[in-house]
Amino acid sequence: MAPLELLLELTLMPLVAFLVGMMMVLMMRRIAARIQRRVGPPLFQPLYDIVKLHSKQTQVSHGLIHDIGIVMAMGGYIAAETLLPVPGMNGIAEKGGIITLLYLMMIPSLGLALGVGQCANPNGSIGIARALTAMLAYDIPLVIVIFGVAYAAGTTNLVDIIAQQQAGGFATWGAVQMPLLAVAGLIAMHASLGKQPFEIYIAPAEIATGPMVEMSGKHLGGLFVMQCFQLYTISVLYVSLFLGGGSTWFDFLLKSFLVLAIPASIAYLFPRYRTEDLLRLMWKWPVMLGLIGVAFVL
Amino acid sequence: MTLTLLDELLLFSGATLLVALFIGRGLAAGWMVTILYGGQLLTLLKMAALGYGGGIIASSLSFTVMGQNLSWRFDALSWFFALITLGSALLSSWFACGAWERSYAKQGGNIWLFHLAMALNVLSMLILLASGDLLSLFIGWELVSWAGFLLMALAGGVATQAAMRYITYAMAGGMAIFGGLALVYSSSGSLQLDAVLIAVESMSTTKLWLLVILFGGGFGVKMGLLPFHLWQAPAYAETPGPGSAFLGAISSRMGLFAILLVLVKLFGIVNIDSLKIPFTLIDARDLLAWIAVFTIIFPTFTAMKQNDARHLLAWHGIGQGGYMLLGVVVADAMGGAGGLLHVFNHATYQAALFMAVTAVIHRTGTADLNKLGGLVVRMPLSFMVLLIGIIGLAGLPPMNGFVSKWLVYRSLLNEGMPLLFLAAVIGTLGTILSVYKLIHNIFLGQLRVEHEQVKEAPWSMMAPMLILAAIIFITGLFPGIPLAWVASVQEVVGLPATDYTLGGVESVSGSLDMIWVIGVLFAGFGIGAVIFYSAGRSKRVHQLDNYAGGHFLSADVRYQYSDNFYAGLMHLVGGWYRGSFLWLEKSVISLIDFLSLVMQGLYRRANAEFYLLSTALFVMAWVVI
Amino acid sequence: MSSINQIPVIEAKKGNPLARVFDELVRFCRSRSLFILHYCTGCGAIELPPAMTSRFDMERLGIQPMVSPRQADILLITGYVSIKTLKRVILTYEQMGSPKYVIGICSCTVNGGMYWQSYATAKKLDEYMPVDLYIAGCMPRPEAVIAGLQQLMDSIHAGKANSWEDYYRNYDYYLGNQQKLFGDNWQTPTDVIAEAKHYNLLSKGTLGVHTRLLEQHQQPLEALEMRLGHNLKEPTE
Amino acid sequence: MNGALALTIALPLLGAFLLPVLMRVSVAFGVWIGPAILAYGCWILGDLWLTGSMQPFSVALGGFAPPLGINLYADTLALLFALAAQLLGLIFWPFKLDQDSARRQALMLLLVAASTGLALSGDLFNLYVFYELTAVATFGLVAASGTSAAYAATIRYLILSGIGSVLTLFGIALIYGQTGTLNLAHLAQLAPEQLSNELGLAAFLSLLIGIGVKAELFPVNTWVPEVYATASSRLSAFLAGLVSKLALLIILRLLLLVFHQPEAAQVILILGILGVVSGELAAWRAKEMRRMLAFSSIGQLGVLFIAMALPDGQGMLAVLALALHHLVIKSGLFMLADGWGGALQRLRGSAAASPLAAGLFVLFSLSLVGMPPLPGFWAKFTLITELAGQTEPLYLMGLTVFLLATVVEAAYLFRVAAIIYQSAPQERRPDEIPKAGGLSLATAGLFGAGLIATTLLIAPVGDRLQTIAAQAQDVDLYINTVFPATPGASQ
Repeated sequence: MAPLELLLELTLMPLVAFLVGMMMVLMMRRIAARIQRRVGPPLFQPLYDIVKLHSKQTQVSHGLIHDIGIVMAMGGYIAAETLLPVPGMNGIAEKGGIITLLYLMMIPSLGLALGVGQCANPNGSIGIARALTAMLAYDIPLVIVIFGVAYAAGTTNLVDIIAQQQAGGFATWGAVQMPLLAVAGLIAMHASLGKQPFEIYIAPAEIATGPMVEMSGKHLGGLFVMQCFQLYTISVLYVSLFLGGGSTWFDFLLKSFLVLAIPASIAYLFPRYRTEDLLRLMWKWPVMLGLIGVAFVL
Repeated sequence: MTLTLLDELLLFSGATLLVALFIGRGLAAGWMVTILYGGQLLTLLKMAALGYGGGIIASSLSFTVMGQNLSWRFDALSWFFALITLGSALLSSWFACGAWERSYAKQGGNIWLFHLAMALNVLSMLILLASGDLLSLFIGWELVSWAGFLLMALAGGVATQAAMRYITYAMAGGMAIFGGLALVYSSSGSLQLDAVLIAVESMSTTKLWLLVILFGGGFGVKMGLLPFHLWQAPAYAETPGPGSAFLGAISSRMGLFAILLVLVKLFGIVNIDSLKIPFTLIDARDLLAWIAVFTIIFPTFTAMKQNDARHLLAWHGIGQGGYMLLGVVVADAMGGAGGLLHVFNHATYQAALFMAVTAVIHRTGTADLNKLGGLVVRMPLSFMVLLIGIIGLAGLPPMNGFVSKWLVYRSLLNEGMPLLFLAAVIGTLGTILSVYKLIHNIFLGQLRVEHEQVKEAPWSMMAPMLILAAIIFITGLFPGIPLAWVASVQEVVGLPATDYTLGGVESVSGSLDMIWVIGVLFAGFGIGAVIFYSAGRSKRVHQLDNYAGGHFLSADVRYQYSDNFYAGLMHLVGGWYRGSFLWLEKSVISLIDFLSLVMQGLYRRANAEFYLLSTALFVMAWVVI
Repeated sequence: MSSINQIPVIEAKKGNPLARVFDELVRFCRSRSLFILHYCTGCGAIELPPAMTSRFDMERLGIQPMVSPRQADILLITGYVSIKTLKRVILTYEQMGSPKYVIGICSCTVNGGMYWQSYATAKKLDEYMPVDLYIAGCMPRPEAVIAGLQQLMDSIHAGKANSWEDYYRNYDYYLGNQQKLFGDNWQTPTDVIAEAKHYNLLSKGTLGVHTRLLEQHQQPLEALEMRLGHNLKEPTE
Repeated sequence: MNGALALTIALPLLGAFLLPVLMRVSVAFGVWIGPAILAYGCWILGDLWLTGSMQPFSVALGGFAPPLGINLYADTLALLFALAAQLLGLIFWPFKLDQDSARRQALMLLLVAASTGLALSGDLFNLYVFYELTAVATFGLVAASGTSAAYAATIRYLILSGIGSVLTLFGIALIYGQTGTLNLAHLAQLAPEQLSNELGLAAFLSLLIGIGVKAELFPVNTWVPEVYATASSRLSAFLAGLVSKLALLIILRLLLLVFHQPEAAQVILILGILGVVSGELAAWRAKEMRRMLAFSSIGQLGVLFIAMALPDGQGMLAVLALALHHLVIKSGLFMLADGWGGALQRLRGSAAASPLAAGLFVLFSLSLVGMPPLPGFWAKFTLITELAGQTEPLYLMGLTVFLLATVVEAAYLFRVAAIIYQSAPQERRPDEIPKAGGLSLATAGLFGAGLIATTLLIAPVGDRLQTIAAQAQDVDLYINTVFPATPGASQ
């Protein structure tokens, strides 16, 4: 591949991810509003928020690590996007594979955790403690699911996994081949979004939005950007693993938005779990489904 | 007689010991010893051909004692481990020189004994690594055990107690190996490697089982494999700072070396695989693999509950050993490479972490995670080293720990072992949780008033830390460098060699190229930074200018979350910490105590003649019948 | 940010059309994205939930509730402010990031309302901090709240909601009133004077008698600089 | 020259009886008599050892040829132990210039004479006599410390020893009744026909238990802790180090020459295992240094019994190596215990007070638990390789017990080492910390030096031990030496 072309892809992939991610944020908020019989925010609301936050006059920072943490939170996802194939662009997906992707997706959490740590606010620290606990909760089923898919495909290369699913049309989709894993993956994915009922680490009424408590201005804006990437990454990963990726952009975006609409529609119907209940839930049902699914695959 | 390179190395090491022994009390003794370690490392580097493609360098030293031949030689396996040993010895010793040494002496520590113990450890490790037959292996093994004991015990107090516990375990392990040695000898008639290799082929299953248990258990004690892991954390943690860096980096890996040499090279994974446990589906290899993953999980989650930074790290040291064994036991190209590479990687980040924590202790006087906080503004370089170290430990990109763990995961995936894979990931997640606690409670959060005037660690301590940090990053960026050595080790021990590139590994089922991964990661950080810094200049605020629900914060009130850090998690899993292994250990001790009481009672009886007569009668009766 | 003129106020960047567009965008976004921190001290709080939820839905205007002052743009004070709570209100206000807006809801914030006789309430909120908007009533209906917020949005868009600058420019006045209420040793962790310098908003009303009084006992909380220790005192042994 | 061998027994014996008289005449002269006799003995034996052709020889006493007469049999093994007896007698000589010590010195000479006799004698009854002499001398020496505890211990020892003697005598009577001879070489010739039956076994077992009292054999060793704890350290060292080994040597000779029944070996093995278990476990809780060493000594002797139980004298080398090793180590440790009596906890801070002693303690302990380059390792190595070669499960059990006991041993020995190296408690004055010093320390240092020398010369020492063991194992050689092909030319 020509270097220039690759460079273009590497630039375009995060950009697309950001734009689509913003739409996804909007979709989540609109769905929430609809469920609550509200109108919801206007089309460009996510953009307004980000621009406003970045243009705040006061940018309160608690130190260098506070800043770097936010940079890492954004940068980790930006890097992750280049490992996530989209129609027509593979980026460097072949050089990392799914395990690397999974680990790159942990970098933002770690960066955020560092940044929050320097804020010296116990609410933030508690939030991070809970966020990491939540990660422990949902990553276990997620890992089982990824193991199953990668083992079934015989590769960790996402490009190959997608190609295999597209080869036989609908019948070779992961979700059809491995329905149990798909369900387990959906639950784990929902938890990893950090939305209700799994938003234990935001918990505004309890720990004052946890990690975000001392975030203002561009710091908070950075987190909003990160959220766009996060939604995009998770839904596209799910689409790539189970729904055959996308052969065309339309197909791809449709699937991605639909996948995200499922947890979004469920989320706002429930109150929040406690931490230990989240753990209990995640370690019980999706793990059980996932293990049975893996047993089928083996 | 011409000296081979190995002779040179051993002589050099012996000379280091003598220097530490005789002029170790003099001026700048630490620096001299450090330079000598450097010299040893150079000698080792002269043997670098071993690390690239094998061969053997024999020592001209050999004995025949009581009909047993003792010989010593180096191959790729020894070279790889010796490189790590000398590297960590050099850096730990460097770290100890200067400021640390002075403050340690001021606190009443014996710096002469410390350097002596270090030199002794290095020498004995080199002897172990050079062992050319099973008897010299055992000799080296015991030397390493006792040298380690000296280093662990020299701090006195709690450290000595921990060292006592260690030596009891180590003796038990040593005796298991001794017994295994005797069994091997009885069937092969010799302890030379090639003779044993032939004898193994004709061994009965029972005997092989017995040997696997004896050797596995014996070597496992040193590695801290479950259920013999209890000694390790306190013993390593209580050793004086640089010593714990050294021990944590390499000491328990001697167990892995021996396992590689005996179980993998001599017995062969195939033979071990053929040992089935009746009425179950698993065999000895599965058993080892499961021991490995439990060694990953339990100590890692124990580490999470530690409130002393050194103990936390030491517990992780046990857990990480599990990854190495797991990789080696899976024994395909990637698994073996992952396991072996993890030895190298672990040594680098564990040493860096222990050094960073020691630097903090040096400046603040405590490693209690509830009594620190916010030090990033006072010790930023130490923070950076610790950060790089924990990223390595947790196995996240872009540090080297990621590569080795990735290889282990991939091998488990290729071999289709979902439960082991899952367990390994649980270990990693647990590690992430607990290392965040470590860095948060020391460096992040609120700076205490008494630490306002703390300074960065002195350069004599900083320099080795920074070097280690650089190694961690560079070998993360170019894992091909150590993978070249690892590949020749794999060949030597009879595992399939991995197909490596400078940036990682090449494989049809998904490759890894760290240069690209790290490249895009940093590009991502760059873009993130552009987005972030394009907004207005930030205003730094004091830590007490903080949201507290409208409450006015003051310096005398601690506003930091450190204790019971993962409270929510502990609500669920807290009850699962049963201390079963501690209970087991205590039970064994009480049993011995009880038996001891009985035996003493036996000897305290006054009517001894009764025993004599009754024994005589009993014996007579036995004879007549 | 070397001079006062570079603060994004409309006149400042007239010269550059691109900057004008940019400023326009920023102002627009600011007006369309408002995070409120409701400091619910009294009965007025009861009117906020209807304003947020399905009947009136603040979110369609881009207004969202937030929990910490760092994240918020609007400080919504709903009801009487006792002397004790006022301290917290001032702290919260100072911790908010500029540009920030204060809305006083209910008569109590205007003149003490039904508590005007009480010794324990602060009667006029704007003596202690600049208030952008009062929504009077006891209590105002959600319609009034929404209307008020819309009015605020308009003035933000027009670039006229600059009362936060007033706090820095006339800090001495506000501080004086605060000191009158809380005593001479009143102090918040925020160093407002330093911030005023940071934003180039230091003017002749910033410093005065009261700030001198403050400086006498203030222990400035300067940010902890990251440093290697070269500029630290040797620890006394 | 070979005839001088008898002098090594006769001279100390004579000295023992004359000493009290001489001391009355001239203390200055009397003091030097004992050491001089022993030194001469050492010289004779050393000369034999160095100049001899390494071929065993037999000395008929009083001109009567065996089997009628009594003979001394000197192979390298016997010479080695005889030399050890004389040398240790010299090393542990009770130097003191008073009337009381005259008695003690006389008893010491008696003990040495009897010990040498035990090592050299080739006649069963003669062995019994020397054995009794040893016992008598020991009673006197133990009681000589004069404390009530010492008397109690002596009485206890006396009773056990008495019953042991009776049993021994009973065994000898059985043998004599069956074969009509008590000469070992003669017995060795007759044994296959006449003693490989139940009667022979019974006789052996009586002998085993009887002599086992001295050899610290399992259930008849209850005197050990009391006596070692109350007697002087030098005596304990001699008893634990040497006398127990000599008793063991007798049993070994009997086992090799006369009794080849597998049952005999089995009993020894079982009792040995029990000895290891009981001794090492009891030492685990010992609160006092000497008592701990006493229990440890029981355990070590148990190990020796296990080694001895190996069929067909395969364990000869192991027995020899372990016995010599234990001899050196235990003697050294008891010497250290001289200054370090009393509760173990009292020893905190002793390392700072007497670093050399602490270092020696660690060295001895390391060798005792078998740390590799030290001789203890090689001794243990010879044992376990032999044990592992057996197919009988009982031997493997012995192996297991031995290995586990080593762990226990390491634990309690290094617990003491840790206490020694602890810093002294604040409230203790420096002069309250027990110090090991003076003569005992010098003696211990001597043993330590010997240990290190052996470590360095392990290859030649090992070879020499192998030849000694091979010679001792050779039954035909024994018989041929005592009864040479040309009758009457026994010398």
